[in-house]
Amino acid sequence: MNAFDYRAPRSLDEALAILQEYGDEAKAIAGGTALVTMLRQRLLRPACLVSLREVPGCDRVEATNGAVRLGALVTHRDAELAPLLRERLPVLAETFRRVGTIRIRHMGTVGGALAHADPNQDPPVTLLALGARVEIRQSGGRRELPLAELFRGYYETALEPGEVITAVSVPLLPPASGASFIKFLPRTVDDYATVAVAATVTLESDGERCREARIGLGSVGMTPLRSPSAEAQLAGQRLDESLLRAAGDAARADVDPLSDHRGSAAYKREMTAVMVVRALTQAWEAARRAVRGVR
Amino acid sequence: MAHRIVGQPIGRLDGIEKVSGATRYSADVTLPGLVWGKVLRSPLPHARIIRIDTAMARALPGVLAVLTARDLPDVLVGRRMFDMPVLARDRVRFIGEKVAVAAALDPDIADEALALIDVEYEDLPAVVDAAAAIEDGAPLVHENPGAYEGAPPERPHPNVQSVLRFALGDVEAGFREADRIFEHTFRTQLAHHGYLEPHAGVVAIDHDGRVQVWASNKMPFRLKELLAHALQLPKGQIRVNLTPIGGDFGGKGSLMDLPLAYHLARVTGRPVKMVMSYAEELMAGNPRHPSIITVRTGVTNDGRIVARRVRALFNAGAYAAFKPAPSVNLGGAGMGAGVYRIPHLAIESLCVYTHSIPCGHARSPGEPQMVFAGESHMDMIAKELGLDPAEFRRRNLLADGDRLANGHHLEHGRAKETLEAALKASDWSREKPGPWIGRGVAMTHRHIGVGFTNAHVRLESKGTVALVIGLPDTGTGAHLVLRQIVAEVLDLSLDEVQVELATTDTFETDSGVGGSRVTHTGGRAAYHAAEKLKEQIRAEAEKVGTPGASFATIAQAAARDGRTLEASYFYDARAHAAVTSFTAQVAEVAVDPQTGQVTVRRFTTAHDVGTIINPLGHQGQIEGGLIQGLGFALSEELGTEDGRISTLSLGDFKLPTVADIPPLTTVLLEDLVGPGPFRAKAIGEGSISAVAPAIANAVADACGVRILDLPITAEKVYFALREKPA
Amino acid sequence: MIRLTVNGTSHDVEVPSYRTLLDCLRYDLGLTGSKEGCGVGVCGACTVLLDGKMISSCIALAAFADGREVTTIEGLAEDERLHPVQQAFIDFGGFQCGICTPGQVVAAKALLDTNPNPSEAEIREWMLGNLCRCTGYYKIVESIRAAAQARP
Amino acid sequence: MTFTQECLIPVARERLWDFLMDVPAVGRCVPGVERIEAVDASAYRGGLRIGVGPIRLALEGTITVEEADREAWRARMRAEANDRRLGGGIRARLSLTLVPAEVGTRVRIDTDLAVLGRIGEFGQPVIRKKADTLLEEFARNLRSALAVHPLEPPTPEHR
Repeated sequence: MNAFDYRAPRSLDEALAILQEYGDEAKAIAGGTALVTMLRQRLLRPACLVSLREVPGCDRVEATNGAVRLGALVTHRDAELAPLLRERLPVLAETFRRVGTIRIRHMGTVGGALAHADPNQDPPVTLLALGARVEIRQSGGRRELPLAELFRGYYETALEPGEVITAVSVPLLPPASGASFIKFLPRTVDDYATVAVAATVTLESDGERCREARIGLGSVGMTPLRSPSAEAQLAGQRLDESLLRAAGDAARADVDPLSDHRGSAAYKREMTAVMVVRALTQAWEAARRAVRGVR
Repeated sequence: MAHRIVGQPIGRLDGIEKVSGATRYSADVTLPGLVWGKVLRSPLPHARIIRIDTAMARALPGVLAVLTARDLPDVLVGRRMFDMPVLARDRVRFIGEKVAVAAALDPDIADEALALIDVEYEDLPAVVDAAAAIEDGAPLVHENPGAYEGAPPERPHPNVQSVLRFALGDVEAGFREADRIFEHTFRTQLAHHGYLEPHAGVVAIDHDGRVQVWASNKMPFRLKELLAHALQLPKGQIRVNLTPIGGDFGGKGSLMDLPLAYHLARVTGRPVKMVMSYAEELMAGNPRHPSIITVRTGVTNDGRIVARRVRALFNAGAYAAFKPAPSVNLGGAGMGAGVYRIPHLAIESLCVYTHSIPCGHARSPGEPQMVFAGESHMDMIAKELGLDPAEFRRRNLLADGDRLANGHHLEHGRAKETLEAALKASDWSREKPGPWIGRGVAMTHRHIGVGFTNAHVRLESKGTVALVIGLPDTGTGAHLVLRQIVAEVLDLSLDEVQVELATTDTFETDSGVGGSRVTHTGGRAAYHAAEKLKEQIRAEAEKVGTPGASFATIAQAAARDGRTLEASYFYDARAHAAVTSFTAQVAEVAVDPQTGQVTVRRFTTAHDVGTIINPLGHQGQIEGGLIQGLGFALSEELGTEDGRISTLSLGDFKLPTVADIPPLTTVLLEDLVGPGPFRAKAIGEGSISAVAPAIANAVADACGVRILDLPITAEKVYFALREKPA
Repeated sequence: MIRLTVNGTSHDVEVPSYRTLLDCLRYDLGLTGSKEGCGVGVCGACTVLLDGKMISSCIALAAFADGREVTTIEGLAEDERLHPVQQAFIDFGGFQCGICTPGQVVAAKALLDTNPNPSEAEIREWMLGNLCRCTGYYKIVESIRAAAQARP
Repeated sequence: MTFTQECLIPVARERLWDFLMDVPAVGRCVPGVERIEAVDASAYRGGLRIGVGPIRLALEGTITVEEADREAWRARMRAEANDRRLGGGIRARLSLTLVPAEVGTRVRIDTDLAVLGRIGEFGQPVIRKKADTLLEEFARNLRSALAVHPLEPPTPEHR
């Protein structure tokens, strides 16, 4: 690693001020799992690291109206274990549980992972399917973005120099909904996903037709993705196996995977179809259980 | 015969240091004034070095020295064939070859210095594919390899490092006897050993010019010789201090960065530590040779093998320097014969130069490659003959008196018993529990290692015994085994025997750790030394005249007239015994037809063993080797693109985790016929080689697709299933 | 300058900004029990507890530990008495070369601290971040099970 | 890694060729090129700044025109550049072929690219994608430099 100026401000405003002062030359750091690794590989040489670790107030999991709000400094492990999340959005808690290893989950933070924008990560997949929004702050300013608009490219986000993510808020699922997350790991259990899929299915009150289905995809493009083509197959339809298969096939069109050691682009495209069907099937079953009032 | 201590499942007595973090490995050695060395590596597979400018690097604060080949003596290094420069002189031959080295106050500064070194290269045409490398007109990796010290004479093509042959009978005549002939070609991947301790070493030069070395090296005495050669110093000036090794698996027998550490120490006047990063390990360690293996077998209609020809092409990379065998090849090539009676056999193994990472020895060198090919081939033939794979094997298994590829006539062979034991324990003949589930069997056998070891035992005044040994601990628990042997012979308790680590000053020589040899050679040396001491003690006891006098009394009696009771033994076994150890393994797998994912549901491993000196360590060897075999079968592959390794971290090169291991059944068939102490055999390399073919055969049984190249990824199975005629 | 408490002892250390927690422990404080294997947070040889939670010290900056409590392998034994996990790793063959062992033992201790009686599945899930190349893991799982039973 | 890209520039082949042979002018159309000056008749030195994800590359190097065959409408050039701070660089052999199209000229670029050292460790597939976006921008800039309006979007293809 190169020598850099390390700052650990005790308030968010102070942190934002330093970030603004250094602009492009500064990097915000929280858990550091991704950033320190890239620093050690000497891929990054920032003049200043602004640690958010001592910034108070960003590490809460709280219920807001109709949503759960995760502070940016909540670790993956905290999110995985948070009673509120397990109760209101179990699919998201489960997603965090599937990230890397417990050590990494103890370090990596919710906000840091989103800012890192690695398309192979798990949480963005489920957060996309759940329609999460990110809260962004900069010195003297704040804005909010749908998560989908945060991701701009491979490891690239819409964050401007001086901006940090302070929280992500995740709407609760409507009644008669089910959700699922599938991480396809053909090599070893500690690997990144070859394909990751999160699905939500919301049924009409009749419990038959699908009002809305949302699908998030990971490891199959330059960013985490939604699958509009697959979702369009399902909205307003009576679900059955063939329709779910059609949705899986449609999802192929929305992905543009990179070939890597977890699979060729062609294989990942095929597995997208398979995993979308599996994820939808689970979400659909959960939704039907919800309709029947079974927990 | 019954033993007191031999045969007991005793926990590691060196354990307290290891479980409390007190054990000092090479990377943990710290000395006053110690500085760090880091290496700059070639980004190109083949290029001429036009110019190296180190001025900016040397000017960086905290940097003590920057060296290039110009600053070093013009010597080539190696373990057997000396073809590799310490730093690239005029040419680089693989991506990752060392071109310069920097010493600095901390590793980050040294790293920073490397980025400031300016190297101008002229690209040269490269060949990274083994088959392409031995075509006419292929770019030459070395101008005249035959001229290198230790180069084998035979060289059909200038890009051939070495040729190794095994032959029995008349293979052409044999094929004429065959009713049917089958030929298949298999490929295995480039794979790192996966030890979690990257190569590390510390070199310090004493005031008197004595060179002190601490290194993750399993052959300290050979290391001393090789260093003397590389540094052009008299052997006596070098002292290698034994340090515990954080995993070897065949990979820790070379000089690696030690000559550089020495030269930096020489120039800076400071002790120098060099520790490879894991990325460096994966880019420039000395991994297992990838292979292309063609097996051609002639059989009679009743399923008897009459002839076999095997041609193995190993991509050995840019240098032969990491291979220690006199053949500069892989002894495992002999396993092309498998565990079968093959009257007419011809095996040819070529190690080929390419502009890629130089390969070395890895646990049972060459065997996992050959056994994957041979045992997959056996199942493919059985299928064609309409025979149960186990039955086809039964009809051809080696029996006593049959000739092995190495010319020996097998003795005490228990191939059949081992196979039957594995079949029984794995419910081979039972119906499979469901669809898309399959079972596969594979076998291998391995000689008991040979070599030479010194042992010295000394009776201490308090009546205990010190065992002085020059074998470092690579993790197998060998030192405990040796203590058990000495305690057994001298009728002492384990606590009454201490292991005292030698340095390379203590003994003249020692073949070190490797090749499933330690329990045999170290054990026999310790055994005979202890026997000699026992005799002295008996004689001394008679002199003292008090029958049943304690060892302490005896030691003190001897001490009174200035004598110490001690004995040395040099055990030297050069030729392999005609006894080997058979292994039979059965994998039961499930294949997901939608994804091709292979799940090993259960695994059975059966071994024909000698006296087991420490059952805990023995089982540990079986389990560790087996899971390495599992990784080799399913997930471990160093990806390459134009000679560049693309899996540069353990995040991409995937070793199995604790959550990836299958339920395991082990069957041990003891037969007290080994050449080792108390008739022990060897186990260290017995469990790794048959795992991949057992799984490949199980996959074929489960879903009808035959994977011919390792690793068996879900993707390969998926696409094979799709192409398979319904 | 950072101030960190390691195994109960407070240290003030002057370290460059880029110093990892692992290097700080190993080279500034001389606690070489924690090892560097992969260097990217995958293998677990550098596992330590930061305020009681296990982390990868090779990808943590030393500055992260400023004002905090670090527990390393050297801090497990209590007045010369081995921690039950340490004893079990010896008695049940839970290590061979020992390079991953400090990380394995610290991780296993952290497991039993949070879950005194883990099922085999829970052991596997917790430990899957600690690679071992020697044992094939079977005896590590056995050791942890035994340690759980041995604890009062 | 080798890959082929194509884009359509709606001007006559002759005019496009003459423009493309003016390396500094073309250089100004390559996104991220800072300066580019002639070293001799066929070699040029310059600097390129590009970002791959969070990584900012500052490449310094040379471009050499190895062949410019106006009969065959084919040019071959070699680019070599290094990033001193990161330690790494790129080596590229490019072959440009101009093929007349219904409207204007189709530029076919065959690239043999090697990404060296630490930069290469970050992920080769990404760099391939990066090359696409570079070409898209390049084509856009080329059109505006030639003062024509895009008739169709560039269509990167991989073989």
